[in-house]
Amino acid sequence: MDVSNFISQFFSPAAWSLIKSLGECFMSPTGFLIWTTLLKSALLLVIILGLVSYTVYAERRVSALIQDRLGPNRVGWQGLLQPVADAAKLLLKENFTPKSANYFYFRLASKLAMVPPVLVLGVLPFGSSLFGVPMTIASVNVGALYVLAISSISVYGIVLAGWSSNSKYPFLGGIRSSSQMISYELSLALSLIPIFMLVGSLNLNQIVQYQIVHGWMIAPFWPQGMSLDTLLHPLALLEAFRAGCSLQRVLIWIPLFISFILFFISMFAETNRLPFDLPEAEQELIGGYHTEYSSMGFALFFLGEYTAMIAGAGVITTLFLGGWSLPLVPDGSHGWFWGLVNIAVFFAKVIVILFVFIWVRWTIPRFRYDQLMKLGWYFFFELAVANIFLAALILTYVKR
Amino acid sequence: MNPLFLEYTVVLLGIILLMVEAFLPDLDKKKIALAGIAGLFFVLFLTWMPLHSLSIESAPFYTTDPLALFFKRFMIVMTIITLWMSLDFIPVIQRGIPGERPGAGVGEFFILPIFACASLMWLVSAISFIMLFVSLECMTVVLYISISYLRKDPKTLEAGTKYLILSALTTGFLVYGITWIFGITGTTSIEHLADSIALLPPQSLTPLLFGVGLVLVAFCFKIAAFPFQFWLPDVYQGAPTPITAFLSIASKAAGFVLLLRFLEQLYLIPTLGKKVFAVTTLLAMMTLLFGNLAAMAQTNMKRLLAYSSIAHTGYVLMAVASIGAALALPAIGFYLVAYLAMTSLAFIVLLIVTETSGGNEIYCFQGLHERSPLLAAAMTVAMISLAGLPLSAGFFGKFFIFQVTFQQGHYGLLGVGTISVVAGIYYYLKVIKVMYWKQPSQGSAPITLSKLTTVLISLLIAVILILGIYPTPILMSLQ
Amino acid sequence: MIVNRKKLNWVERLYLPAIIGGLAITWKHFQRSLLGKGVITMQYPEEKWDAHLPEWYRGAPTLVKDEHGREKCVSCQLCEFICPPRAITIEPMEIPEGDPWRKVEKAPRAFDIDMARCIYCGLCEEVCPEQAIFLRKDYSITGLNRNEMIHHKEKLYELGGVMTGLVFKWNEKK
Amino acid sequence: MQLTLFWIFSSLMIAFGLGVVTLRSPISCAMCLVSSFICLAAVFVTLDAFFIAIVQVLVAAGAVMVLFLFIIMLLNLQAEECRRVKLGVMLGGTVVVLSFVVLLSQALESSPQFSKPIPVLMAPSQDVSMIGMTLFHSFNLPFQIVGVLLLVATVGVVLLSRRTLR
Amino acid sequence: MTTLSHYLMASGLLFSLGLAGVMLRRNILIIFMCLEMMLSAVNLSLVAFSRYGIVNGIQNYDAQVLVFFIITVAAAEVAVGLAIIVALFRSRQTTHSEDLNAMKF
Amino acid sequence: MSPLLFLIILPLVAIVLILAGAPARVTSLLATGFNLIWSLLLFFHYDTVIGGWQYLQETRLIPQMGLNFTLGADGLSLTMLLLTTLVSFAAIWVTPKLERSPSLFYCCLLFISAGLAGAFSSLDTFFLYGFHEIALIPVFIMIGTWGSGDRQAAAWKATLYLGAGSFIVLLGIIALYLAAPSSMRSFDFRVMAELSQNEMSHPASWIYLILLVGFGTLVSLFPFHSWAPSTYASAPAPTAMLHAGVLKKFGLYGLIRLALPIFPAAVGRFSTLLLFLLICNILYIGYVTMAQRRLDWTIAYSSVMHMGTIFLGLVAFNILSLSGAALLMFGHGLSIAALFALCGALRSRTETLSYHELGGLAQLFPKASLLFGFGTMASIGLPGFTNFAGEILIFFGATATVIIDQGSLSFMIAIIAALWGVVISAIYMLRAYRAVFFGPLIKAEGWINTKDLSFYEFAPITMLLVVLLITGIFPHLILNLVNTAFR
Repeated sequence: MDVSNFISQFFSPAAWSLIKSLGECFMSPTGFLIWTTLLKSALLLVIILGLVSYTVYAERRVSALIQDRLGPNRVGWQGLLQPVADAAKLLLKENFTPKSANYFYFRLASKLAMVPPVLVLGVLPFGSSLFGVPMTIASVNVGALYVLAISSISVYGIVLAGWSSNSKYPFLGGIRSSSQMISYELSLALSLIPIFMLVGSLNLNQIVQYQIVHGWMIAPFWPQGMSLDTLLHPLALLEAFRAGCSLQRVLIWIPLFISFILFFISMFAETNRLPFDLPEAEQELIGGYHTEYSSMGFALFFLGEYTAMIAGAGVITTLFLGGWSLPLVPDGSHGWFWGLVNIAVFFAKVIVILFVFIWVRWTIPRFRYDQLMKLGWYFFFELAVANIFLAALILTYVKR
Repeated sequence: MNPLFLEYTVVLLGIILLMVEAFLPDLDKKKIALAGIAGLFFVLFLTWMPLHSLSIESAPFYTTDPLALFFKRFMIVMTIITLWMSLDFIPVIQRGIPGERPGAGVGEFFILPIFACASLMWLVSAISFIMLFVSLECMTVVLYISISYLRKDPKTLEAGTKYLILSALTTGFLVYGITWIFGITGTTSIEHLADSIALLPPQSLTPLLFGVGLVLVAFCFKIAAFPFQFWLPDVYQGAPTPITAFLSIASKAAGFVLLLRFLEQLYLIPTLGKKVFAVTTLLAMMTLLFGNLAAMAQTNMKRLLAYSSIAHTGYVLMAVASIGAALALPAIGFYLVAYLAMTSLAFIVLLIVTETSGGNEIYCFQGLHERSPLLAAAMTVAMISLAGLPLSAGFFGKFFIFQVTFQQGHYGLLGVGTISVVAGIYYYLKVIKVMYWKQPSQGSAPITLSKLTTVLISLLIAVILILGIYPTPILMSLQ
Repeated sequence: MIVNRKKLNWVERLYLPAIIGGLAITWKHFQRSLLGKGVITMQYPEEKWDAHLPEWYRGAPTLVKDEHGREKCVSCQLCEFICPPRAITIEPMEIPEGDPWRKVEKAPRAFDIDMARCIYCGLCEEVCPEQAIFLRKDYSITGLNRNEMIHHKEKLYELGGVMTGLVFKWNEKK
Repeated sequence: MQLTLFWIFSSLMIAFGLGVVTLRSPISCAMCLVSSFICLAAVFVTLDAFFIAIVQVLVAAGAVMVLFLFIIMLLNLQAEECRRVKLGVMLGGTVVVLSFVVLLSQALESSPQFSKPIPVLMAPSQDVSMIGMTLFHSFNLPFQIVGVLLLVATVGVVLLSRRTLR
Repeated sequence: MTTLSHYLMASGLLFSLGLAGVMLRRNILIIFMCLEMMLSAVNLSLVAFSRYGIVNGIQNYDAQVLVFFIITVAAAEVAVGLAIIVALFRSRQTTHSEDLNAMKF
Repeated sequence: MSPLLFLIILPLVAIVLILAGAPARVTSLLATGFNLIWSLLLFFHYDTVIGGWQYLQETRLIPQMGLNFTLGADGLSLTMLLLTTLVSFAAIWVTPKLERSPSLFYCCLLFISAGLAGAFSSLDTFFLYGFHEIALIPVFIMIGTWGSGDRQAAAWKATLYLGAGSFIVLLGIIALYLAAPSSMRSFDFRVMAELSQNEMSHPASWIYLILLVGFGTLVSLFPFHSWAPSTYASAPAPTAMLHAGVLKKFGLYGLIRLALPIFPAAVGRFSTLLLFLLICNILYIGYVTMAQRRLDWTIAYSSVMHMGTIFLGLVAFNILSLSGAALLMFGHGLSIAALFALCGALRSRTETLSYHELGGLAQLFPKASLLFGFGTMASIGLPGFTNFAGEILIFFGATATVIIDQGSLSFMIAIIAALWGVVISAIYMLRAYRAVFFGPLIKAEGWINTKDLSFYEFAPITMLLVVLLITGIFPHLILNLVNTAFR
């Protein structure tokens, strides 16, 4: 009170009342929601942008290391400023639009490619809570579906880029990419259904909560109710394991693991990564749908692609790897430190997955296009459907 | 037996045949058709099994009242006839589809009608708008595919496209109408529509009428009543002949079942019913006049049959407008059965003649009597029956309908009906004329029929003639 | 010879073992490189490969003089003719009266090689009847603009230096 | 809040709808329709129908319209050249549409039930599970029929779009 | 305050725009798009009726299920329809409704 | 099983046999021959003492609607059945060798024969009407395929007129049916008549008008007659025989069965109208007939004209005139059939029937000339022929109506006109006879055939004329039976 009185003497009464009402507005539930959301969005965006640029860097470094090389190491210590240099270069280059391209859609496409992956991030719970604010920008009760819906929208940028360039290679790349994405969206969506059946909710937060209690989706054995204390008592530990393990839990692991594999592999196709990078197959299509782009347009595609990768990794983390949770680590309600730790855990998991993405990229050669489509339609789709039936059978007929 | 098993059996039959087609590609496609026919006969037999009541979930959607059962049998019979006809259509299918092997795509031509049959069986049992919408769409999708089946023929595709656009438009109207009815009454049930309407405040009737109007427009599209009939001739002409038969008989009958179920409810609400039935009467008149007068100018047999089908819609609408009469429902049922027999007979003959004379213009029927007396006789019987000349099924159909109309005192409708009948005699006789009066054109060979076809044709002739003297069983089953 | 493709059994057809095997291999490389072992990258400006350049290395084309300090080039223009990217431009001139090498008649007034175009194919060296043009080991040819990338005669002789003990057929003439 | 969102998104939706009807280039039409669908989804959200909104985006915008876009590109459809405008058709179309709107507004004015404020929801929206319950319990039969429909459509699309059938 | 009639009018406008498109446009693909627009307009009406028709604070989800069905059916219809249109284009090299005149009276 | 069913089924069986490949002519001759014998048996077996409906059979079809398949006959029906079988037998016998699908021709004839037998033996209006309509298509096919002259137009005209006419009849029948209270509705015309007499049913008089228009079209009553001449002129002889001889009588039969008993009052009310029409039939058509310059057209018009006289018998509406009408129907049926058969025989020889191209045929075809003379006399109504007996009875009956009921002026005019009609018919028939058979032989070359009538032409015509003579001399053979119907 004293403080406010102290401050108030610097303002005229009218201005002070305005400030006070503004402050009240700020702290009212709606206002609070709005500014925390904005803040969270900004925070996430910053993190993601950083992550994207360093993923690109990591990609180059890891690929070099896998190929017994060194990779960029000149700009800054160990080349850590390389992304900054790249960004500067992309921004400063000439932004060129081919004469025969459809200008409007050509420009629109690169923006459209960037938006959906960023939108996906909006529903990911990237932490437990910080100062009582849940670390999800929007906790929607159809979160998982939202992710799928938005990723289905992301086709447009690519298709439009391919079409509007009015050139053969981008066109082929665009068509390839979008049909690939549509095809794999099916198995992507279908592979998630066992999870929904198990959890009984589409809300990503609730899925994470479920995993905290019952164990990660890819872990068949889970010590239920384990804490630091139980670690010291072998009997209690055993009891915790016994409580977390049932026949159903073990059996359901099979479809869940299949789901995980399906989702993971489909994610590669969905983000146009090797071994499914047919749309950008350099040997055949130059650069695919973004062949004609330069400068910022090109950067946006790149950004979009890597954001999609990160978002995909985030979704995998949330759905299968327990999200921000780690056994024995308390959540954000125990203090801001643990909240930060949770966020770090989440991003650590994301980074591990990103590493796998890169690792796979430099291991497995590219598929042929018909093989890719065949794999999607003849194998993954059927497997996903069969998997749903398997999960349904287990959930219905095996005792909990 | 659970009544739903009827449809399940049909769907199962379809899926099994699809599997057979997929995994035994070298199988003679005729066998698939024959298996389909046999399976449908089995289902037809099943319809006479005692049915027990439905589960609570399905009961608001599905009914097994006599009307539904009657039309289920109707649909099964029509599907059997369609498949049977298609046996003679195999060479045309092979010509019309780009296939690696001669048998490619033929099997599915026999399998799709089976699915259509299942959806039609659901449709005639539908007592909820949702069920109605879903099963109607299922049938429509099958028809889209079947109509544009012979892809090498641009006409077929054109017909398919036209049907596609107009059906989709119909769907839009139907669903919008359903929405309004749901919005006002709070129910999607057709069965209890009248009860729900009776509870409404009077000012709700205007928006309700809006919804009812939209639904009626959609139904009129389906049965091709007057202002919404323009799509029909092109579609009929372009579609593969067995599918045209199916379209003009099964889908139309289904449309009438829906219309009946819907109007029956409105009839119970006098304030609403009066307006609706005035419109129906007007529609019937216009449809009759348009169908008959336009049919007189046709030179193409398929188009002629198309316009005649519009005309017959008009006749059935006469009975629909007179729904208050005791015999209206049996009259409609009987008329549609008669229509089934005679129209499918006409289409079978048309199919064979088209194949042997290379066209479906009326002049292709020249001297048919000298090329194949049985075909000519069959066509004559069909035409006589379509024209409504006595001692054929068509006569009884018209007779009942006129009687019902008379009973309700729709004299204007009767007058228009009389004009239509005379006009009908004119254009149906045109076909008979060509078959008997003219000599066969140069180089046309006598037509030999396969045994199966002969059996089918004879059966249909017999049915038409027997129903022309003894309509009682059909009439009884709807009372 | 016909090599029949191997018939895969079902485990192999799953491809998973192969993929895992592949991942293991790449992981091994990654691990080793991460620890600094086996990395073969050379830190270029600091470390260079010059010492290891083989005898036959084809670097920038240069002109050479003989032991008498005389231009070997007689500006026959064969190299200009053969050059695939047309990087060579020669302006011939007559050797003035009184010159001891007058019997050769011609020498280049200007001899330009555009290094921005040169593809280091070595055809000029091969075609030269006087063995006046040689590809030497210089590979870092740089310039700040296009003009700087054109090597004039002086530069070419500077790079080429003297080449002795080779064919010099005009010596026997006159 | 609801009102503002409604006005923004519904007017956008209609504006984009107008674009579909008036724009000449098929691609623009398709993109307008996509935008219109997305705005429609937003309007759904103002009605607390999250599930439907997402399904609208997922199916209509994400799958159906992509298919459209594909076909437009595949067939390389150019903008409609200005063909002779048929006055009769134009006039007829306008009249039908206008009369439709007039009818609708009359229907809307006739009853007070259309001007009630929005009722309050008791519980937080549980629409996914509720729709799931409705779909799989009481609407089981129609759901099965939709299954048959999709089967048939799949068979049909393969039949119609393969270049040569096997 | 948004009332039911706001939503219904918006939906009706969209529906009539679609209808106008069906009647005025000549490209079959665009006609087909307009049909899709009509169906989605209907969905809006349905959802609005469902939201405003609340009894005792509980929504009637029948309408939303119907919307779900409509979306599904429309998708299937589009798949088949586009297959037909593509086949038509392959054989006729046109998607103009005016060029569909092989059959005339 | 009613023995009448045999009459209907036998031709149908014959058709099936022919379709299955039996020799057409022999089979159909046998069938109609048996039918003739069978109908004669039935005719003479009918118990005139008991009278009323005999040989009854009733099959219930739709009990709720009162729709049955009822067969039965009284004197009038039997007379008409006899006429049917006689004329069909003669028609089939007289059929010449055909080039195009003869079996179809015989099938059509048998169809008409079966339909007529059914129509005259059904007691249900529904089947009465239905069996008659069977003839429509065979006639259409026959005229179009084997006819002469402007056959296509004629076929269309006839079929459309008759189709429309019979449809109007159908509407009338439905109206009649619906006039009864719903629990008693029936299509049986006996029940209908009974109900209307017991005042249970109140058919409005406009129904009578509908029926009159409908049946009138079938009989070629004055404003609805224009189909008849062209049809008969272009039809092949057997068709014309059956159609003009028997089929056309169906309309009259229907009026007698339906209109008269159910609407006694309406008959009286509208008698002036009907009288006016029939005067037109007699005088106007009579003069038109005189103006004809072709034999077939003359005979065709004459058959239209004679309907007027029969109508007079119906309007007079007493037992005398009705018996006369029945008798005249029988007689006219036979005579006109004989004349058309002769026409056909001549046309097949000369290819023309125009008066100015013919003449003196008696020299070439004496047998034909003789038979035609008899036919002419019968047609005019000279004593000794059934026509005479019928006409006389009609005049008497009509006069009786005038005297007893203080009949109107129009009635008297009608009687006078009908008498005048006899004179007119004498004029045109004799002129035709003279123009064709007497005078100089104009042209004989180019004719297909100059032989006189063969046996298969001569015999059936003779048979018809002999029956005409017998019943003309002993009219009570028929009157005994017919009277039971009007008692």
